[in-house]
Amino acid sequence: MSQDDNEVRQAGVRRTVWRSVAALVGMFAFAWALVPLYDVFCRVTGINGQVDTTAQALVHDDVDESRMVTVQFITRNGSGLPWRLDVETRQVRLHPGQTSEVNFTFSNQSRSENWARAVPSVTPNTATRHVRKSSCFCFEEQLLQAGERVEMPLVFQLDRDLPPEVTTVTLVYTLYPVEGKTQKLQAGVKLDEGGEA
Amino acid sequence: MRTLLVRLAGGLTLVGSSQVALASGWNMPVGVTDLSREIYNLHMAIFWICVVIGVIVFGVMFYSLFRYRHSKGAKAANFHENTTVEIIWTAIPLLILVGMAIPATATLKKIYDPSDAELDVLVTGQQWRWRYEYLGEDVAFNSNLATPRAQIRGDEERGEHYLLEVDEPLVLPINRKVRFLFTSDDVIHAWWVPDFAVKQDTVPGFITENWVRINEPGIYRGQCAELCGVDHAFMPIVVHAVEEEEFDAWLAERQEMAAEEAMGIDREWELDELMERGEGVYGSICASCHQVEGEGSPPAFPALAGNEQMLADLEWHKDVIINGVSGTAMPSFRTTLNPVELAAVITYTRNAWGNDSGDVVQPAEIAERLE
Amino acid sequence: MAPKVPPQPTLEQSTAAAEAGHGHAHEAPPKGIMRWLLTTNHKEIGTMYLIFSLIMFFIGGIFALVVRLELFQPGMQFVNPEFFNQMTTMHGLIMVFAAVMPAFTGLANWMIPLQIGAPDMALPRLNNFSFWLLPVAFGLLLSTLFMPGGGPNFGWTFYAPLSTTYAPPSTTFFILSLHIAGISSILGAINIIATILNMRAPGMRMMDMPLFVWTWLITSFLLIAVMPVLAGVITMMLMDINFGTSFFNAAGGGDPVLFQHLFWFFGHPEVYIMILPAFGIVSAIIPAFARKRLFGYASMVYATGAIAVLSFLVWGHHMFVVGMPLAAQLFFMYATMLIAVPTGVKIFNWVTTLFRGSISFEPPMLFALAFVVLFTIGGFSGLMLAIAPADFQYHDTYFVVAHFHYVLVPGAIFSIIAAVYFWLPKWTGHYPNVRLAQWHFWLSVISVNLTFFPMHFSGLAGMPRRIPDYALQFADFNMVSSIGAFMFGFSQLLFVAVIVMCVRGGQKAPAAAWGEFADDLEWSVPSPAPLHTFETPPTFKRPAH
Amino acid sequence: MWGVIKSVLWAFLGVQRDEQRREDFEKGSPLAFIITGVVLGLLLVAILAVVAVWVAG
Repeated sequence: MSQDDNEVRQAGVRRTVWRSVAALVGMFAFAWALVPLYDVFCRVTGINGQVDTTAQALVHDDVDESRMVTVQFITRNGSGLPWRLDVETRQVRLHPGQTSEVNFTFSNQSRSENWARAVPSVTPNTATRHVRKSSCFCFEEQLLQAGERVEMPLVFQLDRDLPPEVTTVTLVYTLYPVEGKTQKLQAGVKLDEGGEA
Repeated sequence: MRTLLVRLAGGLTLVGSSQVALASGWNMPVGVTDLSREIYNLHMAIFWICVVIGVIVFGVMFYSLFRYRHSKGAKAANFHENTTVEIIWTAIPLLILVGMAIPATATLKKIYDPSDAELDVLVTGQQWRWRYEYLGEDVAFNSNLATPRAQIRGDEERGEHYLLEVDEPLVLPINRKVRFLFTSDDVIHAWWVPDFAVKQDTVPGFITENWVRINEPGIYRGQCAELCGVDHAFMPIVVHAVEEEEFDAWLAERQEMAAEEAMGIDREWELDELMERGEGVYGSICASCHQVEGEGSPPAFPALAGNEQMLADLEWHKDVIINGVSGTAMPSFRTTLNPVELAAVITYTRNAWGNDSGDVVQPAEIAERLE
Repeated sequence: MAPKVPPQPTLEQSTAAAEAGHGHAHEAPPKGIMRWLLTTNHKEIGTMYLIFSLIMFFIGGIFALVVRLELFQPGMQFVNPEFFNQMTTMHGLIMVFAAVMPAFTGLANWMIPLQIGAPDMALPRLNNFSFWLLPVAFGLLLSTLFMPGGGPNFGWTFYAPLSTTYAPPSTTFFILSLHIAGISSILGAINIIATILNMRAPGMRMMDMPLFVWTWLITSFLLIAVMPVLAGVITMMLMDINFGTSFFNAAGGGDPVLFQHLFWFFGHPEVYIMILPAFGIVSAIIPAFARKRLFGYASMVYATGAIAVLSFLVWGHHMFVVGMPLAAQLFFMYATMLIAVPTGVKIFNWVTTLFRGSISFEPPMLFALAFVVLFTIGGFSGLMLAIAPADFQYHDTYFVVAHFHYVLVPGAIFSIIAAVYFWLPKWTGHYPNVRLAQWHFWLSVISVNLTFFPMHFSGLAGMPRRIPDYALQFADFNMVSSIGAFMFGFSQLLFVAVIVMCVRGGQKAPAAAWGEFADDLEWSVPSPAPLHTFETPPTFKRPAH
Repeated sequence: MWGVIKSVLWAFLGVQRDEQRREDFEKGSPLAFIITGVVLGLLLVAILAVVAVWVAG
């Protein structure tokens, strides 16, 4: 093989390597891009009961009185949070298009202030897209003082396009601690105390 | 081993007739719901399709191996392409697949029909037990493995339902559509009862659903199907399916029991009483991680016997039991145990295995804290 | 998997090379360990890959035997559940990442340059580096077993949050070792692509390449596409564990199911990474011993491409019970069923190659034929698993275990054994001992079925996977499986014996060791192949028949 | 163009004649095939997705 051929080969190898590296970087970036993409995809399609957390406009004067749907509320506690989450009613029955308001009570039962966050989930997932909330505490991080109790309303409606086979919609809120913030908070308290002393 | 041979012989005599499908213990159960039967039929249909294709393909193959042996002087033909044949053997599988996809789709659509449930049960997976809540009925309980550890170690003879028995089975009515909601407190588990053809992952923080309408009363057993840690093999599921009236009676009885238990909160409890109650709770809830003698298995599960932090700080102890510790396997027992059980188990752990702190935690104290 | 020291270049070869006017005359290679640490020769590196994977195959096999020992009878007898979980996890990880994948890479290193008439791989130094990453990666992985809290215990699929929030402290090292192994695979893949695309002998076009080269080319593309995704997902795990992010942690607004989507987006193509090169091997062996050209070469190439493309569309079939919406279930079910078509095409092509051939049953052929039958059985159970409603029953049971072991053991591993027997004459200059290889074959094929066939029954009867103890009705099946597993494990010692004997001596093999239908370029160089081959590129001539 | 699409469609099924692929590989640049393959691959995804969504109702 002549020197020229060899150089042609080497150039080809270099080109192939660079293209491969570009593809690698692209795929690595793609894997990370999948995280937000999945999120968007879930919100659009309702996979996993991920709900849209932004406040939505409620549509009025459009109630479908031909059918009733039961909406259940379940509250749960993740581990490590000295809070209690209550809902004033376990279930409501309403027409698609009708607006309803349900109060949730958050109480901090510890002797220190904490941050927490309520993670929502909806089932069946065909219903997820049809739950509209105008005010909601989903995913929002909340701070409660020691022993504090706060009521928060959930104002929502099911839109009229709710598939007919859905007769019960279940909303679950699981309360989780926001560890980092709480730790910072408590560290801060100790610092302050130290300063005074 | 002998039973195996007998069964093998039995199985072989049945091969060829569709009865082989019914030989118990070798095949997917037909189950006791309409859907489990449909799924079973799909399974058998695709199985027989595979058998037929297999017989043809392997038939041709073994015929060729036998007929065209080099040692018997076979001369190789010289062909290596035939587009017509290739198109045919591409088209036929495609048609078979479409034929399979149609009934499979129909069944899947039925599985995904959530409408008109008459009873909702929230099933929560927890390392390593199941918790059942009958929504709107004020009935909830934990369901733990009932097989004694001695049987697992082999110190005792194993019972008929070894590893498939629980202290409190899930009780369901027959002929009613029961909607299951699934979630988890910690890792992913999967709730599976083969006779219902229901298997669903329980995902922490999320909720999924499935449903069942049982046709026949009976006792149905299953297991956790998703690896969930050390005791994954030890969180079985037992369902008692009963007649509807019997179910209603059972539900009423459970509600009464819960009310009675609630009455007990206000009275003063003796140490002995709490210890006795606490030992029971500890044995079914805590012992799988912290061990029967409280020695734990560090680093994942700390020892409780002689645990200085726990003994020095009662409030911290209560806090850990009630609220759990985030990022660890220690769950929150705020809702899964009632105040009496919480008080009993705290008292028990502070006084058992030589901890002897003498502390008595009253249920009323816990109830007040939870208000 | 051949502990074969490639012979030193013969005098003629060296002079021929020098005369060919190459700048680099072959200096005397360093002696002893340094020779192996620093070698850039594709044959030596290939040999090291194969030896490494053989050692790892036995280590992973011992882990499997610990598992089977505990499952021999109901009850906990030998190990505790915690260690059992570490064993199942390590068995899976070692077999996938340290045994099967490096074995194929080793075969690629040895054979691809020979099959395309190239003097070496395109990037020889990188080749050395990517091999030496492996012992580092898996040394680290095995060392986690001795760390406090033990090694990984969450299954080779390491689903979050069991592998993040609830994982043992050693998980960070597990992630690091997977990263290193992943880099090794990626570098290997780049090297193979660069070699195949640029180093072919003059006159050899893409469609003239042997199928082993083709399937490896496609495999390399798959590796480049999915290994970065694995790297991404384990980096996210690492951040969740150590830096407080919440990719897969519901408490922080993340989603554990996202982990499964990402993992299987990597994981399903990964499954094909472990089987496509096997297709190439079998497609070389069957025509050689049927004395007939491969039926439908072009279809084989296209079918491999189709399988590779479809492999990106079916990851959801691993997640039929996580609660995906109906439309997603249907999409993944249909796409999965479609894969049966090109896979079927391959099997039909092999069978038709046999039809009206002139067939003899040398050791490589025995394993290749067993591959066709047993891989097809694995394919059938795969088709059953594709039916989403039925998967509600099959999912996470021993039926799945039976399925993927049929695809991987008598599938991938039999193909590797077949390849070793097929190419041993080229590597060592001797034929493998036929009698011993036949014993190896029959013991393997009987025990592999004894091990894995009863798992179909225990799975259908309701036995979940990854459990250290089980209900009494599964006892008989498990006992048979355990007996079969020990038989299979010990039979593989015969394999080692055949290889060692073959290295040391045996019937001499000519250059074209397997007759005129094993006619790819590797059979044109002497047996054993000299250390340096094709320094002057051969002129490729298309086969006449 | 139609020839290229036809070849790629056949490839999806895994069937091809020797002459046809020879012809394909004479064409020099594989780019047309790769692009067509990707486009048709995406089309397959789209068709499957549409069918699945439609069937799911």
